[in-house]
Amino acid sequence: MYTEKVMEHFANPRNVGEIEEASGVGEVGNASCGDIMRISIQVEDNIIKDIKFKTFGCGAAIATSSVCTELVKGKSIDEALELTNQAVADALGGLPPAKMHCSNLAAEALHEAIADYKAKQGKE
Amino acid sequence: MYTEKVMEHFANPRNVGEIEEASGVGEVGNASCGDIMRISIQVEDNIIKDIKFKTFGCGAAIATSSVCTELVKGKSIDEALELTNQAVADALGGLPPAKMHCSNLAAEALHEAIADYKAKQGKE
Amino acid sequence: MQPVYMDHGATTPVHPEVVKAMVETMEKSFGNPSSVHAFGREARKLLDEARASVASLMGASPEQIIFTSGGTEADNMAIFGAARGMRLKGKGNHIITSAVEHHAVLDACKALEKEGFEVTILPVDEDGQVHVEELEKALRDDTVLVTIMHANNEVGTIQPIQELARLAKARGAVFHTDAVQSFGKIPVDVNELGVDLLSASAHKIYGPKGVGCLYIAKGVKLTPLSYGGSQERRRRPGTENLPGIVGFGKAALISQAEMQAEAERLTRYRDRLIDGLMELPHVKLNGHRTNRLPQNVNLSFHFIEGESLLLMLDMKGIAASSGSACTSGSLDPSHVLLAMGLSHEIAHGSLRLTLGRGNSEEDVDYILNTIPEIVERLRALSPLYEGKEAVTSCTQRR
Amino acid sequence: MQPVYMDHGATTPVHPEVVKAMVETMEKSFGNPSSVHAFGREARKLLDEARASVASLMGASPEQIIFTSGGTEADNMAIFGAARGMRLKGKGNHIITSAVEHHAVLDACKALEKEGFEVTILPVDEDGQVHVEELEKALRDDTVLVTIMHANNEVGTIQPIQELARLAKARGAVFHTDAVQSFGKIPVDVNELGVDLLSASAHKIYGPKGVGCLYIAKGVKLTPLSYGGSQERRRRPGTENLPGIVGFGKAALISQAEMQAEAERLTRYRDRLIDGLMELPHVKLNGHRTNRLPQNVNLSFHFIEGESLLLMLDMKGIAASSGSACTSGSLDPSHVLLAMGLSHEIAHGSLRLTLGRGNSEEDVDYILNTIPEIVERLRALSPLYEGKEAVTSCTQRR
Ligand SMILES: Cc1ncc(COP(=O)(O)O)c(C=O)c1O
Ligand SMILES: Cc1ncc(COP(=O)(O)O)c(C=O)c1O
Repeated sequence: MYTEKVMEHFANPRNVGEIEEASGVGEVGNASCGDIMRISIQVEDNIIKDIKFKTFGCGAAIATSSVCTELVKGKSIDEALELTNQAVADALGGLPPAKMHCSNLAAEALHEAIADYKAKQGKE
Repeated sequence: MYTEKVMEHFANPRNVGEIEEASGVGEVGNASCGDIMRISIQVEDNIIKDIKFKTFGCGAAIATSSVCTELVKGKSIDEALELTNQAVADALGGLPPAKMHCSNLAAEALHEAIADYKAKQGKE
Repeated sequence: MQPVYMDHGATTPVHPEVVKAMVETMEKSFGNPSSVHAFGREARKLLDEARASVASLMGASPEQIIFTSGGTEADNMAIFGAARGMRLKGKGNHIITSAVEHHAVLDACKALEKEGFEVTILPVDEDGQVHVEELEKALRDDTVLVTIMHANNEVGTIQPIQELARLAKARGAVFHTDAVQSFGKIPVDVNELGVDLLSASAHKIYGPKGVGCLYIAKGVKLTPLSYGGSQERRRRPGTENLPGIVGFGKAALISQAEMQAEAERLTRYRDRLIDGLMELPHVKLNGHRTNRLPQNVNLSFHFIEGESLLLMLDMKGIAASSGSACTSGSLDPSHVLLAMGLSHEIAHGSLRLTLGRGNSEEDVDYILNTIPEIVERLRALSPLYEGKEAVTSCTQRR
Repeated sequence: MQPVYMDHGATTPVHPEVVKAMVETMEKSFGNPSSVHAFGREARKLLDEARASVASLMGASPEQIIFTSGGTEADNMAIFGAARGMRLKGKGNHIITSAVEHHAVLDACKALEKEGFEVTILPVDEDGQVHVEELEKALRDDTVLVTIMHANNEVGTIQPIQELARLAKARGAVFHTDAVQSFGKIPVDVNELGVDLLSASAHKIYGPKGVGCLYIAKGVKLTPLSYGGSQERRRRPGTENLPGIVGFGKAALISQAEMQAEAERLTRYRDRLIDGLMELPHVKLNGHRTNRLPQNVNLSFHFIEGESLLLMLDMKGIAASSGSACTSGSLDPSHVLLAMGLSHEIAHGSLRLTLGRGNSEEDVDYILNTIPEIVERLRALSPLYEGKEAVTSCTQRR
């Protein structure tokens, strides 16, 4: 059901963990739906220097989290904000129709983390 | 579905034919039901000296006709009248439930032939 | 003596390659297609492949094929599903079918009468053919379903499905055809035929018993016949009969490759049998002389009864079937033959020979040599035949 | 590495002797059991023998067994047939079932609601058990059908069918039990259980997919689910799936011979798995600790999600299943686990291991060695697990 790319990311997820003093953190989903993603980013000079995720969810949820972090690491905030759900799914060689919502979650968590970062910036 | 006895009588029916100047003839059934039996008897001194049948019908119809003629040949009219449907079926080692009515037909045809004989006797 | 099986209309021997594919599936891919793990994924792959093979033989897309437990279930699913579904949408409650349908269709329609549907049964002509004008007359604004078989199982007559379907659909009715006897034997293309629903069965095309399918055109809604798991896009629940379905797929592939040559070969045999046996006196051909399935021969032998004929043939190693009541489990002879205007008596004396892959020219010779003596024997036993001997010899001398 | 299949609750490998019997049937006895000729009679004989074997494993007489296309069809036939039949007789329109039934039962009952039936769904306790008092409270004068499963497919809990059936029948209701998971695994005797209707399925007992049966006690009337030929005493039309049915018969014979020893062996494995895995922190056993099927283990691992767990196990060659929503094709996790009072979150993290004939002591060792590291890996990925590491080590040190 999953592509090889999905399984590869699931088996070897990139950027797992939590950034201690993160510039921004985004969390979406809830446990009763079966999916929670938390993405933390470290931003320097408007560039995502580091990014980490933790995910409670199915194979697709873990793989989309992983590929999403990989896609935006080293990118500027503006570039990262352009990341679409479709781009996440495409980077994995596609997802089964029933799992497409997982790609939404990953992009959403990232966008939340950036929003959190911007909010913190505003306060400073 | 049929016993060996049924198949043996079906394959080698006894007393097939028509007695030319019969003492009595009985015919039951009709073609639209799929079964017609005609039994003709030659009676001498109250004894069924000869008996023949012709049957249009299924395997059970032919076998019951055959065994019925065999059972009463050489018997007295009174003995023949005692022949029951069950006796016909038993002589064949039993019949499938759906075919039990065929044993009725054979005994009925015989009884009709005897009735015909008696009627003719009365007239003479 | 090697027995001669000429009852392929009842069921067919399973093709050795089909058996092989089924054994491989059972031995190596026993998983449940719904399972996440490798066993399940392997099973799912085989399921998808089989669906593509079956779809391809009828010109459909794989997602339009729902696997069932056979032709009967496919017919019931189509008829109950479409009729109830259309009524729920307020489209009406009138159904049209024909007098020569299989019981799976006729009895499903009759059961719908009890649910308040009105059923019109179209007559057929003496060849068993439904006339387009009859459908035209019967169609109403509240007709929701028309179900007419592609080819008849008893007499082999092929119906003008393309015109019938066009007419029915123009009036807003769903069109179903039971193609159990034609599928894999003659070209069956759902788009050319223009049908909404089409039933087929594996065991009539050298596949396994207990598997069939229903083609469902895009946009056609059916209420389900049963409920449970989410298999077959929620249209037909229950763990899929994977080895059976794989066997069906294999059988469809083989049919697709061999169909044309086989149809030509069997048509030759069929015509030899018909012409040869029609030389006997008091024999009638049932069904259309040419517009019939390549594999079907159906004759009535006057003055004799079908079951006796089958038993005599059986003793000679020949397997055939009959429309006689005695073989149908009911009191009446074949409703198909009666609908074609045959008398009860003549319907009782019908014989169906259905040819297939294993039959050879020698089988045809053997049948042509064997039947005359059997018919003669049974006629000699028959009280209906008297005085016909003369006629017989006359006819023969001509 | 030899894969370890522990998903026998989903489906079982086909027993080699079953495959052999099916191949023999397809190669030598391909006839249609309804045919008059030798091929048909041979097929009929095999059909009768298989019926006797299946009947014997449940203490029934052969004529009380109707073959179906699987457990789902048997459940639907029982539920629709009994409910509609009883209503036609004016007995009422109330149905009782339980919250932990298979979808084939639950969804059939829900479909009957649309036909005007009223359905009461009995609750279960935290072990998944239905209480007799709950049925007592729910029974009414117009209750026509009570359908409660023998053993649950997810958590293995066994229901007190004998008492439930006695109660229901005393109130004039028909009692059906879905014994798909228990049949062939633990003793199932229709007379001891006192049920009117009982469903079973071949592919759960090392038989083929696509075959099942319904036991129908004498005198119980069902309206049919579909219409057609006169097979199966007119209760289930369609050409019989003979190879499948022969395979079911063979599987029943083998189960009968091996059941007791196998149940003891698997109970040992089950208990090792439960005890071993319960040593991990934050693990919950689902289902009754002892009153459960010998082959069933069901645990929830907090903080992780079932599908991920299955995929990780699959990468290690272990085939299992889960009540996670992600594996069910629906949005909610297992209705069984929710009915037992589990939170959504914990239900998502459930793992079902179902043992079977091919499993060995080594498989159990392998699982006990493999699961802890996988659980740890997934927990490390989980945002829910934070701060639990400390607790973990505490628990482990104890
Ligand atoms: C025309 C037709 N429809 C339906 C069926 C039923 O198919 P099955 O036996 O697969 O249920 C048959 C065969 O018996 C048939 O010939
Ligand atoms: C308890 C229960 N009932 C019914 C079924 C359905 O059986 P089948 O897959 O044979 O249709 C299953 C298995 O999936 C089951 O576990």
